[in-house]
Amino acid sequence: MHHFELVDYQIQRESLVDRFSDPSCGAFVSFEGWVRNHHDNRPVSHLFYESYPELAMSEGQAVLQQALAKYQINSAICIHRLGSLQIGDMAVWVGVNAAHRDAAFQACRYVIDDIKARVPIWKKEFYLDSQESKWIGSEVKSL
Amino acid sequence: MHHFELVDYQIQRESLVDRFSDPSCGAFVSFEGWVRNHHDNRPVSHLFYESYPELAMSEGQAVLQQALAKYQINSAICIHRLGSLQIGDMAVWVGVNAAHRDAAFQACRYVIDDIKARVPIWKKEFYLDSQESKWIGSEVKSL
Amino acid sequence: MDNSVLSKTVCLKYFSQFAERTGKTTEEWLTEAITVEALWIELDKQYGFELDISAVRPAVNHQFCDWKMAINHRDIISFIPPVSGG
Amino acid sequence: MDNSVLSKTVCLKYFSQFAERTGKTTEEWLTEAITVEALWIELDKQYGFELDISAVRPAVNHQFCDWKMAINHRDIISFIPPVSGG
Repeated sequence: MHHFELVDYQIQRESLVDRFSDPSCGAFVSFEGWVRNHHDNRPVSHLFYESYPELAMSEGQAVLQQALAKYQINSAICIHRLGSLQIGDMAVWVGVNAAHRDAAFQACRYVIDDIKARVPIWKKEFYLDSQESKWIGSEVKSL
Repeated sequence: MHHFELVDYQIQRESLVDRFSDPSCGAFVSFEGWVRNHHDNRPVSHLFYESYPELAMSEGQAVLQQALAKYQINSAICIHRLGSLQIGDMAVWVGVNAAHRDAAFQACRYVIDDIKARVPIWKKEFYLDSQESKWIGSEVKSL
Repeated sequence: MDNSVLSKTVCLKYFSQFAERTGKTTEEWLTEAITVEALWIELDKQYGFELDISAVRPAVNHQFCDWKMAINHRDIISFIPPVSGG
Repeated sequence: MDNSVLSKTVCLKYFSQFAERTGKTTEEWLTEAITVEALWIELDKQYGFELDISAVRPAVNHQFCDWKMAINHRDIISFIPPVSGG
């Protein structure tokens, strides 16, 4: 099972984890990306995420399909939030379950890395120390 | 911040994740170990976990302290459940937050690997295909 | 040969820094460009995107494509600047 | 030399397969063993743990220790079989 989704409301992890319930799986790994109050030594006030929905959906699904093909995992879900986000808000959630933890860890890492590298979603940063805001993307960094 | 705990009731992930709230952290990784319905090709009916509480507490805390020293992470929590567990129950929960995801993934993996390798907790398996039960431990395997 | 035969109207979609640069999120565009690469060069002249082509990925009809992809009339075309989700 | 001077009573704690083997979780044990290693050999003779010493870790007073650790009267001693938490 795999599921990719773009939402404009708060991500609820509990209902997502429930979807992984599987008596054959011993390992579940999840990643959450939270909005930080700083980036490149600048104080961030909030973020805005936009996407190219049609392309983001097909790319996001492709990432999950590739994770399922590459690793011995059972299911993978990724939810990305769009719109205006405040400090501490969850921007992205990735969950993976598997019989064994090695595959679950590797696949979860693979999914978030590829989501960040390939899926057409963009983040605009707003700062506490200036009126300007900036679309992030010219520099490719890890979260 | 680090916290290791042994509990004899159902682990509640939501209240655990709340403890990681930190505006400077962009990444949160968690691992959950679930009771599987099979092990070494045998159908498992349920498990029983016991520990050496005093030693498990000091070893568990040492694992988390070492993770904090080794990786650029902010906090690490590990909760292990003891007693009788049914298929699908969460036996262990590990959570780690960090500014960046690389450290969070590595530290989470380090914690669960070391918890499984070092902390005096033992699992007894009960099977669907026989009356016998077995303490696991002579063979050291990944979950 | 009638020049209008070579002309195509495409629907451009702009995102992120490109939407900011053009001041638009979509645009009808009349072009004689044969490939998406030629169209990028045309638009870059118009708007000055200040981003090397190597950092950009073209997409036609909601799918990533090759820079040599031929353009058809009514295609929905977008140039994807570096992404920053997660 | 009074032999009783060398004798110590220790409190043994058994877990997992060792508790199953001995049928006990704790036991008062009178020993003349100087080190935990000597005590392990003594107990292994008594109960036949069927586990090589290399797979076992000794603990004294709730802390892992070296096999050469000297035993004191009233020590709480446990031999830890391979763990299987998680």
